[in-house]
Amino acid sequence: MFDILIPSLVDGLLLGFVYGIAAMGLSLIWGVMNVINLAHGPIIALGMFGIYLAFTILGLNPYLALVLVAFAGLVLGILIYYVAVNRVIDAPHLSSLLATFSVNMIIIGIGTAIFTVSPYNVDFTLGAVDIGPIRLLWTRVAAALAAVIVTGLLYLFLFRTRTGKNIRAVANNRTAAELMGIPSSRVLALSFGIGTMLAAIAGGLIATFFPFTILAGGGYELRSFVIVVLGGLGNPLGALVGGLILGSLEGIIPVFMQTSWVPVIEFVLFVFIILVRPSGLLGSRV
Amino acid sequence: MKILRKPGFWLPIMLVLLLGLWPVMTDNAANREVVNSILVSVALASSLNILLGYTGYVSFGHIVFFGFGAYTGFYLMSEQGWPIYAAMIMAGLVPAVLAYLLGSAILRLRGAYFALATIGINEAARAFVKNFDPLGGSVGMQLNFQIYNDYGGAAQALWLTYYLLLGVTIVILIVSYLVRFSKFGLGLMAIRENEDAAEVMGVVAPSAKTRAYVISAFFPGIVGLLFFFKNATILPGDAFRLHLSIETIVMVMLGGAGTVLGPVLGGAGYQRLRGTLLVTPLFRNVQLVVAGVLLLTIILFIPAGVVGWLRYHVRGLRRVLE
Amino acid sequence: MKKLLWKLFIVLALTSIIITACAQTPTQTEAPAEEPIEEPMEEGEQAEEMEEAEVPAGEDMTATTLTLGYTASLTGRLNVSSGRQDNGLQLYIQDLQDAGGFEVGNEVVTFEPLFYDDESTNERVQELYTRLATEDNADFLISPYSSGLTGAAAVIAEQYGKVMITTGAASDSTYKLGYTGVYQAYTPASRYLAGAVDHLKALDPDLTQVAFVHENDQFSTDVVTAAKDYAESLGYEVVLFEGYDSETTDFGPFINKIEAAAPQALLGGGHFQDGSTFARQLYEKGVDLAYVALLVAPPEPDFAELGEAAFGIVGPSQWEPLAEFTPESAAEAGLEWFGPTGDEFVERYVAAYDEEPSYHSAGGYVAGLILQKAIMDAGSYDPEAVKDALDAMDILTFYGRIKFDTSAESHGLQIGHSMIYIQWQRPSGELEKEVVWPPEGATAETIYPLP
Amino acid sequence: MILEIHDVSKNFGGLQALSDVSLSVPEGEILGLIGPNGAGKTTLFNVINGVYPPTNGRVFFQSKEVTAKKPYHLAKMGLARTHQIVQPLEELTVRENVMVGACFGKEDHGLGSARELAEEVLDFVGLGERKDQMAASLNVAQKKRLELARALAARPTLLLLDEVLAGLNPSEISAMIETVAEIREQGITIIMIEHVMHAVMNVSERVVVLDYGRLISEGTPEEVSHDPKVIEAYLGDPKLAEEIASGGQQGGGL
Repeated sequence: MFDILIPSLVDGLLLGFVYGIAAMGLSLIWGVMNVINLAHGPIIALGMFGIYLAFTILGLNPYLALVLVAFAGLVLGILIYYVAVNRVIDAPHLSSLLATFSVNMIIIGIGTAIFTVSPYNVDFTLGAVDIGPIRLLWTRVAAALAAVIVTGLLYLFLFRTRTGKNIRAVANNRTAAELMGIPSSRVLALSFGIGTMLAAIAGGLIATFFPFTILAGGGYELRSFVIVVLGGLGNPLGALVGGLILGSLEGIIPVFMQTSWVPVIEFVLFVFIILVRPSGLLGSRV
Repeated sequence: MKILRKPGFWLPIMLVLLLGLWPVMTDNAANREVVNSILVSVALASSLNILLGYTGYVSFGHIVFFGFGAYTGFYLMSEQGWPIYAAMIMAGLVPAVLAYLLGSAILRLRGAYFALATIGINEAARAFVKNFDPLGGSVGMQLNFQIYNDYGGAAQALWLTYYLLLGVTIVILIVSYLVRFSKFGLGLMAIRENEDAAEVMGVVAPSAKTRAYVISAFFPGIVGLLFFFKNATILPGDAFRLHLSIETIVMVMLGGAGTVLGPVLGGAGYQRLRGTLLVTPLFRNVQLVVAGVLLLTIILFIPAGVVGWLRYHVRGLRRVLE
Repeated sequence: MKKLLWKLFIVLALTSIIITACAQTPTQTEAPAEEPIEEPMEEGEQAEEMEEAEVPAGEDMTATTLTLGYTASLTGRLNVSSGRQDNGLQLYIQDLQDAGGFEVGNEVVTFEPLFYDDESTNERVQELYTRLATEDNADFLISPYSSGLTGAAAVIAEQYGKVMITTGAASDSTYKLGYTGVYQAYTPASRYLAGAVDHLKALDPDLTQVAFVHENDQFSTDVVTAAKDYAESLGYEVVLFEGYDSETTDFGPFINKIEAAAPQALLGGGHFQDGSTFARQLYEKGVDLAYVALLVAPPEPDFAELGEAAFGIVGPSQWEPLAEFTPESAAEAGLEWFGPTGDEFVERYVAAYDEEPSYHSAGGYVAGLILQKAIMDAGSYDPEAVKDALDAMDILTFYGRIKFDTSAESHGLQIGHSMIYIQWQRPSGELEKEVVWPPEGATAETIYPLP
Repeated sequence: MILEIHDVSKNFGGLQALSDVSLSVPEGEILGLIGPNGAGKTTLFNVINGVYPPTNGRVFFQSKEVTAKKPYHLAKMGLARTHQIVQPLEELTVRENVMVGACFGKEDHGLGSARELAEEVLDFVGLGERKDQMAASLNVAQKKRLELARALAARPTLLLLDEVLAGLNPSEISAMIETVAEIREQGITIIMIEHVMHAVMNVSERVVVLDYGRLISEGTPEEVSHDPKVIEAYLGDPKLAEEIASGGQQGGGL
């Protein structure tokens, strides 16, 4: 039993870090502006294609390319915010849900026109290492490491810089922050940008080990919802923990039953947590 | 009947009826298929409108009822040999009961939490059916072609399905109108505007919401059965497609949430646009972009939708467009 | 003011959409969208090669063009195999057009393709075949690629009384639903892996434990369910039997389970994309297996892009360029020969597309060939007459023997054709496909066990 | 007694918004409820009409226990209220707003009679001209009247008025006071929270004073205004009071 439990758990946890990054973006946006970003999935997919293009056309190392992808994600997010979200930031939830969903449609539409819905693959490998019975793929380890670094940087930014403090102030109470002279719409745009940047990074990391299509973000977006609820809506660090929980569940559940039951359990758990403990297992906010 | 003198009542019905009779007059299967897909959209959008438009609850799980109803009816027809009429009734009732049970749990949630929960339910339902062998599991179920012979052969069966769909769509519109202009509907709209204030005024929100949810869940299942009966194949991925839920919301918003006519126009407009772009290779992908830009424009500039906007800006139309 | 103009514009745009929606205008006049066909051949060499192709220039002959309607998954997860199938079919149609068509009574018939991209989704297949059958009114239908999509398309063909030749669609279940006008070019799914089990038995009589991991779709489920029963009847112990979603990209959980169950042989897979990913991840994780047979993916030339991960993988194939069916073998077997030889097909295909054909390409080509032969036999393109001709058909082509089940319970099922099995080897350093089973057609020894 | 409150307390987390408040209101009375900001006045209304269940204590309406009953139960029994922060149903017309009150209040009207009643009540509060407007388009004073009209359309026996005068100019105030007096003449019992002191003192028959969630004084307007405890309370730190008030009202949240 142990022979399978340990490798499954390790596989799951390594993926969990990346899931966590994706969910962190969603969580941050929710925490700061109470918007559920339904364009999250397509942006994850764009991150994947960003790495693909940088790797195959520019011949860049994927991890180097990740910096480019992150920057592009940030800019794209700010753009999306001003075009689609800013106007409906105070409107009922439906408006922001649909506004971000229309962005989703636009990205998928353009993406399909360019990349079609066919699978792509970044042909990149770093080899593997055997530790006892476990074979670790370096790409997975590197992705988990990158996820930890990104989380660390995000927290340094949020807690050690002036802009980061402004973001937290706006998240805490937008009206009060505005009264204190914090330019809220710029802060919101930046937060949205950081949220999408995290999504793009997560997509980029996933692209280094799984094949993907322009539609591939959808599955990770749904996972992000589950994670965000596990970790507490609006709590970025909770998202990382939620990611690890989900990752280990995905690793361990197949040991005991058919793998196809994983999503059933995930989503039943998701609905259950929303009903019973909507603030998430770890509570909301930082 | 006083109600028949109300243009707001007969206008949507006449529109759908005219559209619905066109393939019959021309006796053309191609036209029928075009209208068939429009009717599916109109029926889904109008039934969702009862929850989304009147009650103000954003459900991403409308298609759960479409899927469950379709599966129920499909199972009864293919495994139990039920006739389509009886199966249709069950295809409506089973989702309605499901909505009643679900509703008492999730309708307590407000705003985004409700929306998230409905997404979760849709995904859980699909994943579950994929694993549930009595309903065919991940490979779904197929109808034996001989079943069409019970209805006079395939050609006749397709026409029958079409008439049934047209009938169901018109019933939905009648129900939608009756709800909209009833005391019950007034209560729903009060909930939509401000649930706490509505409760203070005496609107029994939990039961009103549940009833609205049940009504809006009754019809998609029937539509689903007709849809999959026509295709003779049902698969979990097709029956519980989250994207279809979202498209339905888009249709409602496009036409105007909370109006009777809005979902008719929204459903027809969206579906026609889609159908046209579907087979145009150059524009196939642009379909999504066009729909996305359209939706964004509506959300940002005319959140009341086409009908809402017209009602607001053209006073004379208020009595006509409801 | 600006805001007002904006609103005005939007309203105008919306009203026009609604008007188009409600206005009852079927745009039937439009010419059907036709993808540009890649120019298949150099001029000159092919025209005479088509059998029965010499068009008499008699004035009493009228030219008739029949449309073959179909969808292809030019994009989406089935793109690779479906693209090959489409290439094969297009090549066939081009060959026919170049040859000037064939004679039916006093008509000279040619085919014209009418097809759309179905993006590998059921929903689009249903919509598009409905359109092909009604608005476009195609004369005959060819199936899309894959059993799942074909299942959706076959119903529609049957509903509108169109004859459909299916190719790239092996599932048995489609032919057990009471259809009368759907004919299968492929060896059915239930016989896909039976040969692999025999192969394994021949390679290593001592091996006892096998695992099945398969895509959760109609085709792969049909294949492995039959193969599992067969393996068990031969005394194998099935230590793992599990399905994965078509969209799966992470095979980690399955690989961990395979390692834990420790079978010596793995059979399964699904289609090209998932199969390739599965093979790649099996290799990355260094799973210790003596024998791996995967569906669909290995026989595709693209599979070689996996590099070392492809080495030693076995795959069932409907046809290989190496397989020899010739007019001589037809005469020996007492069957009628029809169509080009395998060499001719390969030569033209390579000339047209600059790539090796796979069995999907051959399947596409032969679907057209079958239809042509049926119309010629029937002497008419009336669907009922063509159905009778198909029911009676028993021919040999470069692709193999074609004969259909005519019983009521599984009408249209292919019963003439059979499978061969290939393995990726390195005969001269480069990865190449070798036929390893059945023994009479084998081009190389099987590499067993896998390194 | 139309309303009896026994030892009601309400906590929000660690915050004690009401402590052991007891109160009886006889039928037909106008009772003024005053106190500094954050004294717990609105919280008391919320406990009475079931928006919040009390942490401790019991509430009786028309001699039936209604502790922790939902607002709609109380509405059906004949309790109506207005909100300090107006809560119009914005996308419905003024008439429809009032019809909601009539349809779901004590008399449970059908749409037809509710419509008639709504028009009657709207004329009474002076919004007759605006009945076809969207509620969102009204100004604050009109929205206050709309709140009142909705409450009246429910045909209540007890009416809770939460600062109906706040934000009105002097002429609007005197008009509103007149309206309140007329309502009273219809035999409806009224409890009103008010900051406009002269108004409360003029209209009320009896006044109750809350401070820090405690009932500190009770009596005729005359008696209360001379109670040293009341004077002291109003000299207290207004800022602190505000914090408590805002804390008390945020508990609902998502």
